[in-house]
Amino acid sequence: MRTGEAWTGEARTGEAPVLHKDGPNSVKPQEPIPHNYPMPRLNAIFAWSALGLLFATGLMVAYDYVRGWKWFQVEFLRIQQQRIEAELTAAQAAANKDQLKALDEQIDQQTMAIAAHRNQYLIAQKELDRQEGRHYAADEDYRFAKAVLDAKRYEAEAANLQKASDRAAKQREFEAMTKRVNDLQLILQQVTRDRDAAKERVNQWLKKIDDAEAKKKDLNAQIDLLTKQLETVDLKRPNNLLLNLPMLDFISPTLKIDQVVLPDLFVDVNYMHIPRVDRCQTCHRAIDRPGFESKKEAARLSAELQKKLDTYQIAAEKRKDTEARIAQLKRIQDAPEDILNPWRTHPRLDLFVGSASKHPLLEFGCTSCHHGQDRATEFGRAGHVPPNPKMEHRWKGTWNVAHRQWGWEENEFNESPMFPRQYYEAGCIKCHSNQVQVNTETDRRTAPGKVAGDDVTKAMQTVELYGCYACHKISTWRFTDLRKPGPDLTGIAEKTTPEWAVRWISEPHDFRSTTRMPSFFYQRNMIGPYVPAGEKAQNIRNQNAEIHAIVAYLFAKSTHRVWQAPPSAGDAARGKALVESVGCLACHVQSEQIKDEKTGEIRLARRDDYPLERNYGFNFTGVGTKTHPAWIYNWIRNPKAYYSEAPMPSLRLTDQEASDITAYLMSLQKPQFMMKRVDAADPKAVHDLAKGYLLNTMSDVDAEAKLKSMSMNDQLVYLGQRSIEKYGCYSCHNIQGFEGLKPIGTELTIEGSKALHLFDFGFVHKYQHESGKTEEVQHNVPSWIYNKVRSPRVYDDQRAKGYNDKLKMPNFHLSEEEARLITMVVAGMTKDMVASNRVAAMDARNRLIEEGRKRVSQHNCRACHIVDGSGRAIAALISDTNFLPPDLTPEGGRAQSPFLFNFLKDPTTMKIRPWLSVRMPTFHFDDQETNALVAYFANEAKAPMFDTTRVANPPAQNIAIGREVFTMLRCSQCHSTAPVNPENPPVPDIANAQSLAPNLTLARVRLRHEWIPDWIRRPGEMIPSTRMPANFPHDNETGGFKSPLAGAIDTPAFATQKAALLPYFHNDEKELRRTMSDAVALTDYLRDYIWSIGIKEMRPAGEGGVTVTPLPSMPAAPAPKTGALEKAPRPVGAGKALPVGVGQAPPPVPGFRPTK
Amino acid sequence: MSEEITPYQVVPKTPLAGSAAAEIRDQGEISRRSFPWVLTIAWTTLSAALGGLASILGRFLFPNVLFEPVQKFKAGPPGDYSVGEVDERWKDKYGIWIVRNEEMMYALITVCTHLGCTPNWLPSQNKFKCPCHGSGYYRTGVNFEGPAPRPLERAKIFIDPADGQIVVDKSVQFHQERGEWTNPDSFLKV
Amino acid sequence: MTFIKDFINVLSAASISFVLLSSVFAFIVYFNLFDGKLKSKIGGGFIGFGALLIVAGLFIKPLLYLGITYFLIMFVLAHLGGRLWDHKTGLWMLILGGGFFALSMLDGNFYLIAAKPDNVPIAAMIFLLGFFTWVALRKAYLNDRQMLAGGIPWEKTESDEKLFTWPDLVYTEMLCMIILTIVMIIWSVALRAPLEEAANPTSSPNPAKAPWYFLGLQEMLVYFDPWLAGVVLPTLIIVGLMAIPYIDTNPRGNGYYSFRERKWELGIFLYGFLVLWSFLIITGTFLRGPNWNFFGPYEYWDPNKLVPLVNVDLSEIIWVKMLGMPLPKLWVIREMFGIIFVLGYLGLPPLLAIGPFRRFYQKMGPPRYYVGTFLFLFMMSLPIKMVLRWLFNLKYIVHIQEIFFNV
Amino acid sequence: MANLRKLQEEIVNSQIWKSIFRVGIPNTNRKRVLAVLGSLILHLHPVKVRRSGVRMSYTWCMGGTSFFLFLVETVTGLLLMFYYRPTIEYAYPDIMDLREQAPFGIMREMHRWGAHAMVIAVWLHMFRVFMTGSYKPPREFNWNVGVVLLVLTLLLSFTGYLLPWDQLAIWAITVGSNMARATPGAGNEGPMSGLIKLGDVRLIHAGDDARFALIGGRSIGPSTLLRFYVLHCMAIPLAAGFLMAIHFWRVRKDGGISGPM
Repeated sequence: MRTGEAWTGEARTGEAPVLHKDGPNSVKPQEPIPHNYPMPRLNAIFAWSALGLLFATGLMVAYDYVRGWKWFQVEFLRIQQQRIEAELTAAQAAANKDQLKALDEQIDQQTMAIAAHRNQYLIAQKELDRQEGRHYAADEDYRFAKAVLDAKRYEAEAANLQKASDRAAKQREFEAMTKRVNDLQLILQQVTRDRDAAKERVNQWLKKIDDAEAKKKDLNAQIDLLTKQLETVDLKRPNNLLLNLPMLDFISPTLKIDQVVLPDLFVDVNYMHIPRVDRCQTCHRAIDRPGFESKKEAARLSAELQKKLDTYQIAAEKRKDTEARIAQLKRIQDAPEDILNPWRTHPRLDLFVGSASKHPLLEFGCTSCHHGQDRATEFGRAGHVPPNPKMEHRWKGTWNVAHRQWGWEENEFNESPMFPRQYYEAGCIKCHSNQVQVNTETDRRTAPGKVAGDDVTKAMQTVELYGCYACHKISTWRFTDLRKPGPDLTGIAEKTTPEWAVRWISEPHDFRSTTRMPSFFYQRNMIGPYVPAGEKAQNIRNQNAEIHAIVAYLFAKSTHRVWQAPPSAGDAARGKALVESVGCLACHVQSEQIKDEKTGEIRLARRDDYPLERNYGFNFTGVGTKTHPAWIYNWIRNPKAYYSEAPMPSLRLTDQEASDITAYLMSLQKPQFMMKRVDAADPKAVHDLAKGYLLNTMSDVDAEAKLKSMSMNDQLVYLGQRSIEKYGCYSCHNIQGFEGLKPIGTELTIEGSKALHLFDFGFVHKYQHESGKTEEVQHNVPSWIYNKVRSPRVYDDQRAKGYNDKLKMPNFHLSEEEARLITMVVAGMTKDMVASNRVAAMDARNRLIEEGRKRVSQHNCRACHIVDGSGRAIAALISDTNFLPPDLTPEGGRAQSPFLFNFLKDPTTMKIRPWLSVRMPTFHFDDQETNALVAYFANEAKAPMFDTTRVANPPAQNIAIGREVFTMLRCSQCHSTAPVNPENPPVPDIANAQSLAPNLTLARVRLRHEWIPDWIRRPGEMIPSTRMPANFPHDNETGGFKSPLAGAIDTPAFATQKAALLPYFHNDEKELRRTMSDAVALTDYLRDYIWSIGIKEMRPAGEGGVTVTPLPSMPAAPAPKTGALEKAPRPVGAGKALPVGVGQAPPPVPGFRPTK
Repeated sequence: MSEEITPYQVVPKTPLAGSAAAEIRDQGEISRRSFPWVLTIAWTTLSAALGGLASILGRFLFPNVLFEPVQKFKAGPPGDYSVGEVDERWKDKYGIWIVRNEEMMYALITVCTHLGCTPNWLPSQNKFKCPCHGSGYYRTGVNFEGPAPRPLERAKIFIDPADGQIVVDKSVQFHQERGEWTNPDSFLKV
Repeated sequence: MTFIKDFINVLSAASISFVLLSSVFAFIVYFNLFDGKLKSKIGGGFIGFGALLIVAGLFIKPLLYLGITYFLIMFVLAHLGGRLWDHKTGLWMLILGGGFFALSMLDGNFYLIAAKPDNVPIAAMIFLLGFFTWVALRKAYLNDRQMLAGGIPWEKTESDEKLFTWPDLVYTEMLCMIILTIVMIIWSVALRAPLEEAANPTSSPNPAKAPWYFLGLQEMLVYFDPWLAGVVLPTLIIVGLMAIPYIDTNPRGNGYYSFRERKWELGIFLYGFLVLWSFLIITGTFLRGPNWNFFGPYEYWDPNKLVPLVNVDLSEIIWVKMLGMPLPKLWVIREMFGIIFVLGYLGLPPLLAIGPFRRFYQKMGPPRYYVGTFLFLFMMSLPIKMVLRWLFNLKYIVHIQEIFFNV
Repeated sequence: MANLRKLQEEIVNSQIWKSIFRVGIPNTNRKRVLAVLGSLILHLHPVKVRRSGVRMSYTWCMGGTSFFLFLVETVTGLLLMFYYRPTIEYAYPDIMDLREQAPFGIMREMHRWGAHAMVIAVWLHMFRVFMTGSYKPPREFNWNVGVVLLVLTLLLSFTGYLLPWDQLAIWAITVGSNMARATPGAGNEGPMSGLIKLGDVRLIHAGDDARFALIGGRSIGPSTLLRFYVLHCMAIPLAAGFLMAIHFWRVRKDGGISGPM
């Protein structure tokens, strides 16, 4: 028995051949031959494999046919179908049966009539046919002749040109032809007339029927339309089924991929930029179709539109459409089930995707803003990113369209995943990075509630306020050439004491809960739960040493100018009053105690308790503990004297005011802060740390030797310098010896495009945030950034790192909202490129505007003023709107540039609203900056930069008329016309708040000529909060204005004025009345009158406000020999000037003992 | 290595018919020489499968999406077009003439109905003339000379309610000979 | 469970698995030569070697593992005896192996690598190779037994049986095509062809691997300079393959499976093809991770894994370490020893000709002999260099950076 | 039943059938001979084959498999060329579109897996041929042709590897092609090539060495893509096709599929 046939297919050998005998029904004899494998078996295999092949083929077709996106389209069709069917039934119900019936009858009658006079009708018909025939012939003759004519003309011309012998003949032929054509034309016209007549005769019979038919059509239009739509939508219809059949779906499938090609919004394929190809709407079917909003969205929209309707912001011809739209939205709100994504309409069709919006789908697509993989046609590959862990878990569920589980898994090959929902507006930055304000003022005016673009605008403002740009280079226009966010430290010794500084650096938030100075020390990666006990102790020693070292360095290098003490001991009470009235509180917050709105109890304030503007200046809490009277006094009088970049403006305080405020501020003490126990620097720690740095450049032996040669203080100073380098203090503060160093942080300019695997997540998935909340880190870039800024050292958890290798980013104690905003900006900083024509605000005008806006935000103008539509944080403190600083939204159109220039440089040149106690401070703008602001206001209002209207002199009679109108409208009730000194006009009667209005003699030098009448006509529209009454109400019929004097002029009350006015109208009363009812004319007269009484000149800007220059510098006090803290405190007598230097402690506080 | 080894030798040359025998045995059971069902099934399924594969190759030739220039474009407000003028501004980009006369506007597709050349608009003779075979069309697009079998085609034209601009959609075409020029989408009342 | 995983992780380290395979390889392949006496003798040798390993293993853990496995295998083989070939035992072992592979899929890290679409064919190749090697050797074994018993190989018995191409051959061919088509379609439906992010010249993925069939070469690059591993050796492989028919003049074993008649050809070829080529590919594919670090099949490919890769040159070993003097300036002197070594290695053939290989020399005649041994020596240079690297961290034998000439 | 048989007869005896398949059902030896001789494709085969040549267990059918896979690659590859542009801006998006929208983009899968399968099949083929010692006289030359075909197969796969133009592609090719840099005397990092100088101008540098010739640039770039495309779609397939013809012909001339001599 041979082994192995079992596993080979061989047949046994050696059997005798059996010759085959013919079967009864056989045709040919089969010659028997040897086979390797028995035929029947092969046949069987053949049959099976053939079946297998068939199956496989089918499998391939199915595989190719079943695509992710189809499910979404089918589902969407179903939704549409339901819709249409509902509407259809409604329409049929509404259909006017009787009328239709009537029409049918009409048709029947007429057909009867025709039948009755059949032969007449037929005759007419025959006649028409005959005429048609004739017309056809005539028309043809004419056309052919004309063609010949063209040819003849050409021949004639050519012959002429070539001086051909027969050119005369040709010319004749041409003329003959011309004549013939004209004749034929006449004939044609004649025939046409006959034909039309015949037609008319026939039509007499048919007219009624046609009309009826037409009417029926109109009545059924709606139903027909819907039925048509239904046909295309209903997938079960045989033709739709056929068109979507697997192999036939190339003919004209109803399920198909939609795409838009965007040639100038590039996709970066590393070697070059190629057009973007968005296929998002393949699944997001309704994204650009109104009518598929979510219920919430529908409610919002309908409210919005309704508002627009009511305020006549919609053009007359559009009103009807709008009403229809509102009705549609109402239907959506009443519909049984809500529409879910991805079948929803884009929530802001007015701004995005909509064909009439600023970002139409055909030009901008989707991924250019949202990011994600263009071209993708399946959920997973499109780069969707779940906004939160909860959603992530749902998405990961196995594919189920109904439950909106997509079998999602992270795709590490997608280079630009989408921005999660809460960061959508990060997408704006790509094109709007060189704008301060992404949306326009009109966007914000017209839309109530949250406006697209507000988020990212605020986000960028937040980044600016926290000064992220200082440590992290961000080389976009928005974040370049900004000042260092922190105060100048080159004179720190003049301002405060080492004791305070040490405590401050080790935890700023203990001193002020709202401070923006972040906490560098004692963070989670130093003393957190994951740090082993032994290491923790050492870390604490090291950190303490570093803190002392930094302070030592700062004070050693500080200047020691002497500041003159306040001349008189001020009155704290008066000081407080001043602080609250002159406007300090616009930028500063008075105390860190705040009453919680919800619970009502007193708690520590957080930054987000106040608008960004009020966090601009520091919180007054404990300022008395921090510094000393002389410094405050001089600082508030002229901040620039302390350091030139100081953001604080001068309020032109008198000596008395200054002393009072000083007294008040000194009264704000926080003794318990100074009682916080602080150990002296541990010499060993200092030594070791310092040595660590030395070892980079020298050997162990040399390092030791060097350290031996240094005193403790020298070591401290040396270590201080190193530590300042390490923590990058100099990025935010000016510090001697660190001029022009490059910032410490990673550049963020294209952080958003950094590959995910380059972000170090450490071992963190879930962690407990400092606030006690448990945070989950998702594996995507925004989530990484978010948690990074929320808890900067978190990615060191469970890491074993050397002391100097640990993460260094300080903790800003950001609220979740702040973190979200900052994340938005960082994630939005991508390397994506767009064609130059897509970059926003690149034209000259917009550049000027943005430059201005940048300064507005730098100088925190919005703290007091409303600038293009938003701001005026101070309003929270002043109950009576009459005493608020002005709304500057229309400023550009309102103020003349020269005035604005003068006023900005030196507000003392004119007091427009003498009754205000809030002062316009002196910012010490240089000319360039002032010009930038002026240019901004002018351009934003589309007003000319330089207007010469000031010299316009109105004709006497206009003035006279104006004066009469002025009296008739009783303007003088509020506006004084008495000449005044612009620098110090009399304060009107404050008691009668209604009468508070600018003196009109100041108008001429200040206001724009063309603005005045416009303002008088529609003050409310320009400044909603104004007290100026609208004397010329809107006229909704004409869209113009009504005039109050129209009828009034004839009332006896105005008899005298009428008499006075008539002469100017040639005593023509009609003319007079016409004028009196003409709002435009009246306001112009008023303007001319006001113009005539105005002063013609104002004082040019002086240096503006008082300035204080420091006394000649004293020799710098010797740097402390030992650790700055070993010095015993010496009492400081208030009032008399003392050199303020290192080792100078503040006035002794009960219970305060400097630590040894 | 329990079993003993039986060396094989060269088998004397016999008409070796082992499996033939097997075959016959097998067929002996089913009616011999009967109709070859198995083979018939096999061949039919195979040809079906091959047919399927072939048609897959066919289907492969028809892409699911096209990267052609957009068929639908905005042509500005009607005010941009003066009466009695054949406007050629979209000819190069989208292959469209927009004609405006006293009562209506319509968009003609710049493809000769004869062999698909692009005719020229000759203002002097007030007609479209195709350089390839001399077909001529009136301003209305109706052919009157040369071999062109039918008038030029019109594209769908309408006003976008959102912003009042003209929209031309080339993907929808209207043939005069089919009487489609009466369709309200084929022209714009002005 | 984890112990087994660790065990395998350690075992599959290139150094260990390679030595293991090479030594066991000889045993497996030459197995069917052994009659009882020879077996006991050689077996003894093997056992001695194993014992040695165990002893060394007491000091070096990996070697202990090596020794243990080694013994296990020896035991199994010795126990199986010829049944490895004449019964389906080998097949069963393959199937077991497959089962183990499937089982390993439960391990996350293993799955991550083995289930990569591009690696699937290689996994399949492992088993195909195993199976076909077994088939071939089995048939060889059966034939050899026949011939021992004075018979003739199976293929010869039917060498003059002729079948009609139609229908026999044609039919089979068609069936093969159909079935293959089915396989291709189902494979394509089951696995998506990989597509990563767009090409980016500035960021290279970690690890960056050549196409899988060149991973053998890439693995060689660890031990040789590119000019050898990337250029010379591949060329020689091709040349060598082409030269085979002209070097191997052994008239027997032509057209049928046999081992006894072609011990040397088969031995060398199998070693080259299975161990030096396929095995290296498999290592390069499944066991080389980020930074071309070595990872056991159940290890996570951690990009941060650090492995000391400090190497020394022969010149340093001799001049600095042994003679305790600085390296000579002149490279001729510096590399003297290396050059001598290399020349000596290449000078072996004549020596062998009068030595152990006398028989070949006489049988083949000078030209064939020299070409053959030359190629053979080049082939063996790879394992030699590998072992040297593992034992002495030897980087270069000859290191003349002056002219990029490194061996 | 009977009718079916009649129908079959009708078809088989019809003129059309006969015109295509000269012989009817080859059920007599003569017809069997004619069937093979009479057809272009089949006559690559001899009329009769040695029994072992038909036996899977003997041949493993690997040569045939390789050839068939070559055909598969040709067909699928040809189809892929409809949707693929070998330029750095479109290569990648086109491949992506094969997955996203192209009808039967699965052709790409088939092409790639077919390539892998082919490489393996060719190796195993060589393996088998060696194991049966079928390179021995008179088959030495055919063995050499086979070796060249093996190399060509690898090159085909290698050149194709770059075309998707994704990270996998360019880095695999970068690593693969960098070896050429070290060609002795021809690569700018190869032994001795540093000595080839004109004055102190190196004649062999990154701009003109062996690797440059291969990839048409100092680094993988547009020209590499184009070169590999041309090699992959034209040059190598033609060469391979030609050699295959020789290979098959020799198989037959050298006494059929292996088998003892």
